[in-house]
Amino acid sequence: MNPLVPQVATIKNIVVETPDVRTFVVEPDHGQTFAYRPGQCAMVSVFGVGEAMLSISSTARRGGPLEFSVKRVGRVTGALHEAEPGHRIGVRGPYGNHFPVEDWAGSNLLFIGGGIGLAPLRALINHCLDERRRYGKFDIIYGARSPQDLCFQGELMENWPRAEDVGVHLTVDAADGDWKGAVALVPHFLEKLGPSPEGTTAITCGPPIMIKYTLASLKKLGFSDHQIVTTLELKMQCGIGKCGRCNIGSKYVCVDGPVFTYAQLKELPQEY
Amino acid sequence: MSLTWEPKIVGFACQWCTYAGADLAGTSRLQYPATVRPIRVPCSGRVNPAFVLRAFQRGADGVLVAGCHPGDCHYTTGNLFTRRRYSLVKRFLEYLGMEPERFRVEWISAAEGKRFAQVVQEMTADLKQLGPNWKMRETT
Amino acid sequence: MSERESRLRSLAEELLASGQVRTFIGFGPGYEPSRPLPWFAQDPAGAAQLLLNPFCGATLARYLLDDGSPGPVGVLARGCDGLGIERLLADRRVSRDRVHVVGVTCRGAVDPDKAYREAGDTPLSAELEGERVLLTTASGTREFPRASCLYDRCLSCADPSPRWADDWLDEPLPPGKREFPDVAGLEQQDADRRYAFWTRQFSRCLRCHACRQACPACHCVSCSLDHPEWLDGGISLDNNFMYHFTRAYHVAGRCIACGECQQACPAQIPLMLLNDKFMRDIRDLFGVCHPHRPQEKEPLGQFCPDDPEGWREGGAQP
Amino acid sequence: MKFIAAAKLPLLLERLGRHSQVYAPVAVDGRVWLSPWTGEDIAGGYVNPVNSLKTLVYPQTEAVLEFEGGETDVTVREASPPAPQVIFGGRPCDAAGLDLIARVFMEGPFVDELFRRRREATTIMTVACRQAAPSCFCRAMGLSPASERGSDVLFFPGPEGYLVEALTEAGEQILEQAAGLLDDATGDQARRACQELPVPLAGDLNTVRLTPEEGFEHPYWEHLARRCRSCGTCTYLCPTCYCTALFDVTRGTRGRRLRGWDCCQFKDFLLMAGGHNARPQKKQRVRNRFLHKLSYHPANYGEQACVGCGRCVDNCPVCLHMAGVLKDLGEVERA
Repeated sequence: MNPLVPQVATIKNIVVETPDVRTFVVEPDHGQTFAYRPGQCAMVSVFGVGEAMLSISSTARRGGPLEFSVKRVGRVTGALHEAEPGHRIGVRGPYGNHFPVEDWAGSNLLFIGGGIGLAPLRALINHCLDERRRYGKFDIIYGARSPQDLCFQGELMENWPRAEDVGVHLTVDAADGDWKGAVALVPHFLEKLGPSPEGTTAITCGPPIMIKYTLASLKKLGFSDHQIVTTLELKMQCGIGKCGRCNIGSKYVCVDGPVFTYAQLKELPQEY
Repeated sequence: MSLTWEPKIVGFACQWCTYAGADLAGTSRLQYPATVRPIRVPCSGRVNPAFVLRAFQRGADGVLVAGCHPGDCHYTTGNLFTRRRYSLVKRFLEYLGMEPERFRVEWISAAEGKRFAQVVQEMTADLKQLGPNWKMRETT
Repeated sequence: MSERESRLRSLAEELLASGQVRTFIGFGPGYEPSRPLPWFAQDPAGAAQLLLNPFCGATLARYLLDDGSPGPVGVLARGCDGLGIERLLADRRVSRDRVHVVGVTCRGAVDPDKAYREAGDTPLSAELEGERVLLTTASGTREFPRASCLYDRCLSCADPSPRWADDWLDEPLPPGKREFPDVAGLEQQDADRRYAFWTRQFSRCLRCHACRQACPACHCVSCSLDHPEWLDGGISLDNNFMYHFTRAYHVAGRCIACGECQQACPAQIPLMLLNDKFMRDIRDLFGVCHPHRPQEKEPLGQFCPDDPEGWREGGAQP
Repeated sequence: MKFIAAAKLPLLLERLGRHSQVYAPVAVDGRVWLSPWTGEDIAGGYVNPVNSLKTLVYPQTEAVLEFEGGETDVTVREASPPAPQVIFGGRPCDAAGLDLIARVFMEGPFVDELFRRRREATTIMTVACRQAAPSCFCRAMGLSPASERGSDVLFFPGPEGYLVEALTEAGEQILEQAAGLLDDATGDQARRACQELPVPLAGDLNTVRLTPEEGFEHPYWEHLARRCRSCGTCTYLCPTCYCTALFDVTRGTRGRRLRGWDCCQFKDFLLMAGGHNARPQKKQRVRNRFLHKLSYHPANYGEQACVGCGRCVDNCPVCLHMAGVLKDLGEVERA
C-alpha cells in the first residue's frame, strides 16, 4: 500500500466558524476512519488542486467522524472553502506525534491558543475533558484578531466554561462595539493573567509570531522548559519523512513533531 | 490518422475586430470549416506568446492570432506591440521546428467576415496537408 | 601580480577605507588557482585578496541584487558585467547611487575545464597573448590556441570593456559587432531537423534554473516559471519547450549576450542559440543595431508605425 | 568471477533488453549520459555520467496516483508499477549514493512504495573506475573506485573486456541470462587496478560530524552563501539529494498526482500559503544543505550524505561545493 495514496472521503457537513474558518466533517467512503490521537495531523487533498497538512480538530475517543478546521489561506484551503457537503476529497494519515497527555496526570493544564491554532488544542481540550479527573485545573486562554474571528464559539462560550473547574479567558487584538472582554495580544494577556507555573503544563498553539512571544512570556512567568509544550508548522509535502522538506536540524516536523516541548525546541536550530 | 480527422485550430480573436468579423461571417452565412475554436480576447496585444505554446501543448494543430489592422486598435497601439512581438514569435516557433503553416497572424476587421472565413479555410487546408501536430505537444 | 591586479586592490582598498563603498565585489582566491571565486570584500584585508587574472570567469552583476551586501557596492566590471549592471539599472532593480563601477578590459576568460583538457593537467596560471593562450602547469608552460581554451561565451564576445565606469583599471576598448553565424546555420536546416535538434537539447534539461539564476536580465521577484498555472513541475519534453521558450522570450530584447546562462547549464544546452535568434531578428526586423546593449527603450517595449510584419517575410529564413 | 569480452557487451545488453528496459552510457553532444539503450555505441573513457543512477531509480517526476471524475464522484487509482530495468555503466559512488537514499525511503515508520517498487524492478550493473577526475573524492568519503555498495553486478574494466562479479541475488539472476557470453576469469588485474586507483582529493572525511552547536551561527555560512546563485544544479546532479514536491496536473476530468524533485536552495522551498518561510535567506538554505549532509543525515542514519562523486565540484557555476566546504573545514587536501 502506497502511503502517499489517500483514502477518498466525503465531506458530510461544513460548519462556518468565522468568516475565514470552516470546519469540515469528513467520512471515508470505504473502510474506517484511521485511529488518531490529539495533536496529530492528516494530509487532505482536493484532487486537481493539491494537498495540505491539516491538524485534526476532532477527538478520536468521541467516536465521531474526522473534523478539520481550516482557515482559508492558499490554494488547497481556498478550494476546500469552495467545497460543499457531498464533495469528495482525499485523506491520508494520521501523521506526526501527539500531545503527551500521559505525562500530564495530576497536572494543571494551561491551554494558550491564537487564531486557527485553537484547532489542534480543541482536539486536546475535548480529549482531556473526557478524562477530567486525571488532571488539575484547566485554563484556556484564547485570542483572535477580532470577536468575529473567535473559532469554536459554541465550545468557547458554552461547553468549556460549564465544565468542572475550567477557566476560559478570551482576548481580541481589536474589539468591535459589542465586545466586553479583553483587548490585548495573547502574550500580554497571558502575562496579565499571570498563571502560576506550579504543577502546571502550558500548551500553546498559534501563528509562529504568537508562539515566539508566548514562549518568552511563559519563561517570564517562571515556567520551566519541560512545562511548556508547543506545536510547529512547516511546509510539508509527503507527511512521511521522505520529501526532505520540513526539517529543523535533524528532526522532521511531520514525523518527529508537530508537538515539541520547549526543552526539545531548544535543542534544535532556531530555524522555524 | 483516421479518415475523419479534422484539424483543431485555436483562434485568438480580438473582440473589437476579428471576433466581430467572425460573427459577420456567421450572420452572412459564409461557409467555412468548423475547425477553429475562437477565444475572445480584449486585444491581440493580450495574447501572451505562452498562450500559443500552451495551445500547441494541449493539442492544437494550428494557432491563429488575429486582431484589428494596424492603426485601427481600439486601444490605439495594442496591435502595434502585437506586430513586433509576433514577428519574433512566429520566426522563433519555426526556429524551434514548428511548420510555418501551423501558426498565423492576421489582421481581420469587423467588416471582413469573408476574410475570416478565407483564413480559416486556407489554414484548414494547409493543416490537413500536414496532418496532426505532435511537436511541443504533451504526450499523456 | 599584474599591474591591473595591484591597481584593483589599491582602488578597492581606498573605496572601502573611505567609506565610498561598503562591499566590493570581484574575484578572490578559490580552491585551486584556475577557479577564482566571486569575492565580497568588506574591509581592506578582503580587498588585498582580490584577484584579476584570465581565470576570472563567472559574471558578477547579478550579485548586486543580493540584499545581503551592505551598500553602496563597488563592483569589478568587464564588458559582460558592465552590460549586466546597465541591465539592472535600466530595469530599476539597482539604483545608480548604490553602485560604483570599476571598469576593466577583458580579452576573454580561460575555461579551467578546457584548459585541463588541453594541457592534460591542472592549470596553475594562464596568460593571453593575441590569439594564443599560455598555460602553465606543474610540468611547465605551453601555448594553445585561444579558441580551445576560452569559455565559449567569451569567443563571441563583442564587448571587452564596459560602456562606462566610475574608475578604470586600464584603457577601454571600443565595442565590436555581434554576429550570429550559428543561428544562420541552424536556420538552414528543415523544420523537422530543427525540431529534432531542440528535442535532443531540451530533453536533457533538469529544470534546475541555473540559466535563470545566472542571468542579469532574469530577475523578476516572482517568476512565471515557478507558478504551476504557467508551468507545472512535471519534467516532460513539452514542458521543457515551454520553459525554454518562455525564458528566451522573456529576455528577448533584454538579453545582454553575456552567455552566462549557457555557461551555467549543467546539461550544456546551447541557450545562446535561442537568445541569439531573438537578437538577430530584432536587429533585422526593427533595425536595432546592437540589441544586446541596454537602451533607453527596449525593442519590445516600443514600436514604429511602419514596423514590418515579420511573419510575412519567409519565417525562419533571414 | 567471470569475464566478458568488450565485443560481447552489446550482445549482453541486447539480451537483457528482451525483458527489461536497458540503460547504458551513451555520448550525447559530447557528454556521457546514462540513456535508454537501443544499440548505440556504449561510451567508454568517461569518469562519471552527467546523470547519476538516482535519476533512473528515483525519476525527476513520476506519477503517484491517477484520479478521475468531478467534485462528487472522484475515483483514485494508484500509479501502475514500473517496468523492469537494467542499468549498465553507473559508477560505484553513484551506486553507493542510491543505497544511501534507499535507506531514507525504506527505513522508518513508513516505506516509500514508489521508490521500493522501482528499486526492486532495477538491476544495477556498475562499472568500477579506471580513471579519476580532479574532482573525485570517493575515498575521502569511505568509498573507493571499486566499492560494492549498492551494486547488483560489478564490472571491472580491463584492456580486452570486463571482469564480472555478481554481488546480489538479482545480480546472479541477470548473469544467468548471460550464459554463453561469459568466460571464466583468468586473473584479477582489472579488479586490483580499480581497487588501487588513486583519487585526487584525499582525507578521511567520512568522520566529519558537524553539529549545529559547533557551527550553526558561524560567520562562515554567510561567507560561503554570498556567492550562491540559488539554482538547483548541485542538488539535481547530486546522487544523494532526494527532496521532492507533490503536485496535481489535471486535464478535463482526469488528472494525475505527480512527485517531482525539488530543491532546498530555491527561495520558495519552504514558503507556506500564509507567507511564512522558515528559510528565507540564502545563508539559511546553503547552511541547511551542507548541515543536512554533514550533520542531520548522520544524526538519523549514522553516515554522511555524500559519496564524493564530484558532480557539484564540476558543475556549480560558482564553485560552491562539498569538496570546497570540506576543504574549508580543514578536512581535505589534495594528495
